[in-house]
Amino acid sequence: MKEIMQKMRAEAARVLSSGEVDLVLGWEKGDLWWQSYPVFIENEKKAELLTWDLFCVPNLAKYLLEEIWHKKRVALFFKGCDALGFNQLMQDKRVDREKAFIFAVPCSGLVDPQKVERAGLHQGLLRVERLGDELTFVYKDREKKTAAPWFYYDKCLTCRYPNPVVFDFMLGEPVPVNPRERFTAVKELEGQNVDARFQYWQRQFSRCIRCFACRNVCPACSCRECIFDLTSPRWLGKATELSENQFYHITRAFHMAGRCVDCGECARVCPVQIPLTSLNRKLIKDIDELYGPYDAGVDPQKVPPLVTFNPGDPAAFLESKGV
Amino acid sequence: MQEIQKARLPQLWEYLAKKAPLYLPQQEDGVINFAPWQEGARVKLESLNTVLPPKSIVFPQWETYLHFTQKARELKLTPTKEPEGSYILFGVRPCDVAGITVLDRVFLQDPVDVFYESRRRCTIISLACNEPDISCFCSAFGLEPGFAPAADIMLWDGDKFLLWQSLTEKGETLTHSLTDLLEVPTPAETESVQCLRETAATVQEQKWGLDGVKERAKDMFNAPIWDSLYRRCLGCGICTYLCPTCHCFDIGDFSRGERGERFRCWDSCMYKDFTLMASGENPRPTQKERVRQRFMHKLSYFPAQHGLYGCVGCGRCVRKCPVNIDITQVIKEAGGSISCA
Amino acid sequence: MSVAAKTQDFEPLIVAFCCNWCSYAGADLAGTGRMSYPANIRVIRVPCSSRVSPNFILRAFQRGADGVVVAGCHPGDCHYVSGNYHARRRFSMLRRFLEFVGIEAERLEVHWISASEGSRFAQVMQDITDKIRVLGPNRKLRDSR
Amino acid sequence: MRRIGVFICWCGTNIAATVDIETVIKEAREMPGVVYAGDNKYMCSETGQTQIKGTIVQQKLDRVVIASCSPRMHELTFRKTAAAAGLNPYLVEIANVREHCSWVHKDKDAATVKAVALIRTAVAKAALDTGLEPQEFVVTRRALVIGGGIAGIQAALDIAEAGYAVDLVERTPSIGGRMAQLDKTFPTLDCSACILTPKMVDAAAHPNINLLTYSEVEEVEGYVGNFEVTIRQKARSVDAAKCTGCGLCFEKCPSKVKSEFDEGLALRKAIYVPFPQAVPNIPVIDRDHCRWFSKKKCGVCKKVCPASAVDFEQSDVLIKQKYGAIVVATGFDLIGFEIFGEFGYGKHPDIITSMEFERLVNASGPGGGKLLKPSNQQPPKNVVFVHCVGSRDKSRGKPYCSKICCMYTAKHAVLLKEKHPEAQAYVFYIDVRTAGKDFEEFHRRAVEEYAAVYLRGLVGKVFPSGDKLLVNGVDTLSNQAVEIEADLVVLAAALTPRHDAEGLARMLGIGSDAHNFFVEAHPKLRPVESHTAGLFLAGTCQGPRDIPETVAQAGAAAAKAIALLNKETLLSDPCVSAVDESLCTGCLACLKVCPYKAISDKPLTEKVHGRQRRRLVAEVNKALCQGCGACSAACRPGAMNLLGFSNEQLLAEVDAICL
Amino acid sequence: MLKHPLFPQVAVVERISRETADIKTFSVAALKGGVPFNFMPGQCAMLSVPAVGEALFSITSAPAQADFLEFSIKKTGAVTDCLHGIEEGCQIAIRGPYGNGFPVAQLKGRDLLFIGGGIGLAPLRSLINYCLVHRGDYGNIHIVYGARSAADLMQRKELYENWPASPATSVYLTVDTGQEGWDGHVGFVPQYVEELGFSPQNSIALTCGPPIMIKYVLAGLERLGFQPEQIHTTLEMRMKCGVGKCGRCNIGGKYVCRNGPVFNFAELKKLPAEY
Repeated sequence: MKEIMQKMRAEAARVLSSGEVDLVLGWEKGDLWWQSYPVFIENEKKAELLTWDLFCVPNLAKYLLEEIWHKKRVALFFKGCDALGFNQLMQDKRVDREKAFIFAVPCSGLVDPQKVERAGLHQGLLRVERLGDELTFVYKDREKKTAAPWFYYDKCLTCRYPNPVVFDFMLGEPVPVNPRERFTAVKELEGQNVDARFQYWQRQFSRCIRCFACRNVCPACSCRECIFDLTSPRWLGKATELSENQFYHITRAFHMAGRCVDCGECARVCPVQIPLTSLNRKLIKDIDELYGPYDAGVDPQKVPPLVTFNPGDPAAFLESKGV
Repeated sequence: MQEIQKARLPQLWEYLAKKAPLYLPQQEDGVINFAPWQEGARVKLESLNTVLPPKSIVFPQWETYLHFTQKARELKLTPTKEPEGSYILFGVRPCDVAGITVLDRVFLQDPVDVFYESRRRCTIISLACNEPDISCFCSAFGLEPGFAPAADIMLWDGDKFLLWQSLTEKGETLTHSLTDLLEVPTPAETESVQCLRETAATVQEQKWGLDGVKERAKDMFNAPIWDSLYRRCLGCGICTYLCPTCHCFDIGDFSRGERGERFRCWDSCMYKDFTLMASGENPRPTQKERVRQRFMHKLSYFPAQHGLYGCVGCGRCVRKCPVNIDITQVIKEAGGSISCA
Repeated sequence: MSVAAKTQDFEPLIVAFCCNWCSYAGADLAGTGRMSYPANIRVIRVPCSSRVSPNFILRAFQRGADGVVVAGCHPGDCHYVSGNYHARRRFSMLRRFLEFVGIEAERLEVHWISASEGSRFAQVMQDITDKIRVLGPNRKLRDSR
Repeated sequence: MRRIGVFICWCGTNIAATVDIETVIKEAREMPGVVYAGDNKYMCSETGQTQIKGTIVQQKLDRVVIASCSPRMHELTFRKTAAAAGLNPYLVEIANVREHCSWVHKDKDAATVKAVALIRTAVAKAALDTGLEPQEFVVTRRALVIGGGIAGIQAALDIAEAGYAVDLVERTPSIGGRMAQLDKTFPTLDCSACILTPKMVDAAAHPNINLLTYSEVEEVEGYVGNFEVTIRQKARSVDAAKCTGCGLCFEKCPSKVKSEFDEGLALRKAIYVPFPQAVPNIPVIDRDHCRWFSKKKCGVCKKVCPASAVDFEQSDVLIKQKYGAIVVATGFDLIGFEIFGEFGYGKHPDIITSMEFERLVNASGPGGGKLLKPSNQQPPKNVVFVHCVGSRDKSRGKPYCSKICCMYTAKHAVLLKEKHPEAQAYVFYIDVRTAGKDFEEFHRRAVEEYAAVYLRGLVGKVFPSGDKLLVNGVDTLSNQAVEIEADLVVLAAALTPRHDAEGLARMLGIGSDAHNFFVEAHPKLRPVESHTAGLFLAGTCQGPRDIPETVAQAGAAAAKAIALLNKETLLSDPCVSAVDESLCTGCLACLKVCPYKAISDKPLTEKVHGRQRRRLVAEVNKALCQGCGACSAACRPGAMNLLGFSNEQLLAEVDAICL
Repeated sequence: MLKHPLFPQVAVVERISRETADIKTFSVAALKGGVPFNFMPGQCAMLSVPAVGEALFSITSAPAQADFLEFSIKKTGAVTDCLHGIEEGCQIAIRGPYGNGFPVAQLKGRDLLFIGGGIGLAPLRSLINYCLVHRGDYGNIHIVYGARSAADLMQRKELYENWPASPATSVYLTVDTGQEGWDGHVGFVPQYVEELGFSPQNSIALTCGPPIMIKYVLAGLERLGFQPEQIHTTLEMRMKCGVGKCGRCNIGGKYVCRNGPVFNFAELKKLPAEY
């Protein structure tokens, strides 16, 4: 990772100094071990701020909405999931491919701080390093080594596109693609009866505080004004009554249908850990089943499945499942 | 000073819950929040901060305060019954107790918010922190991880037992009713409290000096930090909704036909329509103004209005911000000094 | 106890979104032919089944509907050429999704009913009402206020 | 607060017997915004309408709700009533308390409750109605007729006669179509060419008709009154202005090709006119088969042409033209026989289609109309005709009846006997359908005067035996197997739309059924209109039919087109989608679901915090939009809104209906 | 039962008069008659139409008017749209009064210069009429008022009749663009103020109008020699809850609803430029 970080800094300085771009979007290291956050670099001298470590999880693509239109060109770094999000923005005609200079950073997984915390490894932790498939937790006076996948985000473990599908310049070598089954949770829920499923989701939705982090972080949520913010008509009330929360999550998931790139950011940022991935993946799974496999974000030229049809489509609403 | 064996806690909770609704930190789907106790509850006292602060109990995310009926030209308004106040909050960390005292400044000032006032009649049993997290910084605001002066009862974790000290008359009365469950600690145990308090204060890794921050923050309105900090902000409401002191609200109506109700609900100064006026004007048009408002409010405006900081250093926003916007960086910018233990 | 508890004397409220050219006309024909069906069915006229956004369906459930029907032209017969093909995808997905979050699939029905199928309209509405009667009131998506 | 008036119709006892009008009025008065609720025994009557108009004025109503029969019945009536009282007609809503309530519910209490709910819903919708103004747009007073068969010719002539310019587009080098291929017509046996050619000449000569033969429609854009069509006029390689039609070129042309006009039974040259009476009588070079174009050799035609009309350099011309109306008359093909192996078509030259029979019996056809067996040029003796080859055949062919086969087969039996009195016709049939003026009489003549033998049953197999064909079939009336030693077998093949009809339907934006016949707007009441305004249908492209029906329908289509062209301007239905540009993100999901190509993108420049920002938004062409609302449902932020069925309105209806 | 500070009372809209194409004045009385509450000029009230929502307005009547409160309301959003749709006799909800009002005591003995634009006359009108009732307490009163066009001038009876008829009171009207039938001054309010050239001596200026007008009025007055302390304005449109709790109306450390809505520019200059 260090090597890639050096390259990042060098490339960022290069494209800024050559005038190719007037902004570089990357990640910067914060004070605390898990803090790696988006940074906006407009001066080559600041390129040294760039970092690439196990916590560079935020997707930089969505910042283009605010940044790209008044810039000449913006350079930014994409992990595999980020690139899919970018393509979704492309499909929604929200960004201009020519104005983005994309560095691809193949990614074999990032560390979920909550998993570290749950394992009780967080107290006094200074930083986490990776060598091959092994993590080293570095403390003031000791180190601890462990297998990396234990601490990866769930979304990383099921990642199907760790190598960016769109880029101008590749940093590092492509990493092997070895995703775990991503529909396990969905299938498990599908196996339950309808009331059990309801109770499960009722519990999840009741926790929602409508902070809108899931929406705001989502690369497929790029509306100028969100339907949930509109006051006329008022689709969604501001009270976090259960049915309003249900409306929010069902509608949002449905707006994602055929557009969700399965980057898992919504579930990551949810402060109350609503398993939003399962909602999105249910829709992905149904689309795959009913209309053929479709991976949003892979090819922005493809027509998304819910704005097209095939005269021979099944009428899946005629299936009557015993409940 | 008294103590209760941890093994007897379920008994205590059962007893308390019979007296009044009892809220304590419980785990559901991996998320720890204050929730009413019931048989079989998965209580999690050992975790430091709940995801949502107990603000969500004293100042719920939304509450209806009036019902209306509108028929032809006639309008009837009926007040909602004021909420029950005789509940117990158990296991509130000192920073969150301090958070409630911040809310008091807002809601108990004239005109008094009677709903809040009623809810505030609750009994707060605080649990001291033995080992604060790396992201905690309550001491920065003169608070102490091992002690919550505004609580009714203070508890310290002595491993196998909790040391029990009532701080108010209300706390004392409750303590008296628990003679069957509480025991008298040994002098050594009593003395250990001081040690626990001191250790907790030492363990808090970052030592803050906030001298003059209030004053300097006042002049930070045009500071360059705002030009960079806001850019990564997603404009979500995590920091404000999870904050134990944020209290901004909105008022909304819900109606079905001729009947309806008016409710008050949390709102967030991070949202782009927060200050949007009917005319379409917005005095805080970009995220920069909104981010600035949030931090300036905590560090300058609130102190100016109420004489104390609007932050208690619980660290929730630091931990949960999806893009690591960190108030401690702002504090440093405002001249807060920091040194590591 | 099931969340959807059965109540005695339960009269379900069923909202039917009917496309103007086929199903609404089919309902008219059911009327002209005096083909009786339960008064629990209340029709909202839309130009095409493709006009129906899932939001309207959810709103109906929030506001107290026990069942929702979307009715459009038979595939291939859409007055607007392809509207019902889009509706078919949309509601195939929605119905499965609602079921996934724990809503009985029977509460959302989609049917193709042509302008000439008055008796079928009546029959379909009768069947749906019977089904919802068995299911009981919708408590799952209903706003408690 | 609105001033809504609710008018409840008794419809005699139709509503009043099942719905308690008094309760309904009482309830309606309490509804939000309602300032008046009244009733009338017949709201649509003169007195009812007067009541509405009077109340609108007296009560200063700004919205009107009529609780009555279906809006499909009287919405227009009441809109006009409101307009007469000075209210925008789109501020009227109908609560359907008859078809959807009083007629289908028996319990008076339940029906009354429901009627109140329906009225409440209509009131909620009405409160959000906005006055809409139809847009006026100028009609291009020129028509396009696609297809130069009898339907197209007739339609073109009728429109031209009414004084409007018509472009008649024909794919082949000559107009005339299928009818030109026919010999005689049933049931009068008059000569097809004799009655058709004058019409062809008329069409060519008519000052208002512009013939575009050897041309195809390539692109259609626009909307009723203003279609914009691109037509490809293929290179004829002969300068029409110079050509005198002397025919020297094709006399001398050395390349021979199977004649399409003669169904492949005769040969034509590479430079040719398809048939002697062709209009225009100007040859065309079939470049695929011309030696000049394939080998750059020959050029004989050019050399012999006295008018120097042959022009190898000619290229296709793209014509872009605007039209107010389009008549589609693309005709039919015969079903492909590949799947009907039992009839042996293609395996023996004496197994022919009915269309080939027409050519063989036609004086201008191969063999000069002597009707000889293609295999050996001998007169046939026994001729077997088979009905319903591919028609009424759900499993392999088409489920429908091709309608004309019974009659033309009878005609063929007659013509056979006329040519060869000694010959014998055998007709295998399922049913003989003779519904038509003089049809049954004609069929009887074929049987009685011309001694055609009708065998009710199916043909199982046809196979060559020596110079004969053995036809195995069943006579279901006598329940006996039949074997006929035939000289000629004629297959009455199913009619199908042109092979490329589906593509044309898509290009035009009209519907086509499962068999790709174009779909009429209403099978009874709008049989010559398509679902798309301004596009009319004529002839067999819409379904099998005979010549008189085709001509009648062509006339009807022409009349509709004329009625349209007669208007200087048209009013568009204002219930179309509208974009809220402040909400539109420009993702154009709407464009993808629009069946009418009514949505396009448009760049917008706006000031954001002092800087110019360019972004895309959707734009609706109000004339193209038909108001289906698919875009509104596809639009996530709700920027696309269908006027008359807006998000706000539907939401209000849902809320109200659920109370 | 204790009363929630946000709980309004029912009031009757007794009279509605149209001022301009998009401004109406509503007379609102308590159910039992009379004003729903007492107030001072510059204070505000929260009106609401149930199911639609609340909106805050300056009270435009003067305290002397004891029969009802008056509100001049311009159509700008959901609530105002709805209010414009109601009819006389309808009931609405009202709570207040909110804010501190104009510093009437401080104004005593001074010459007063009122500068209003468009709907901005509404809060000033309350004070003008208050001063006219207590005419002896104040010096000369100058009222400069402008609108886009003649048809957009509100309270025309008072502008043309009542106010000019009061002693030592002058009214100066202007419109942005002239038109047929208007023989008065044409031009923007700030320029007109400068043209008229008022003396800052013992004067207090009170201004309300669109932000852009305020900006230029302020500059103009300073050129005329007015000190920031001598210029007052009101920022009532920033208020939401009215009771200092909802956290929306603060400008820096000041809450419009608690510390305002009337501020003088010396105070405002100390605040961050977020108004």
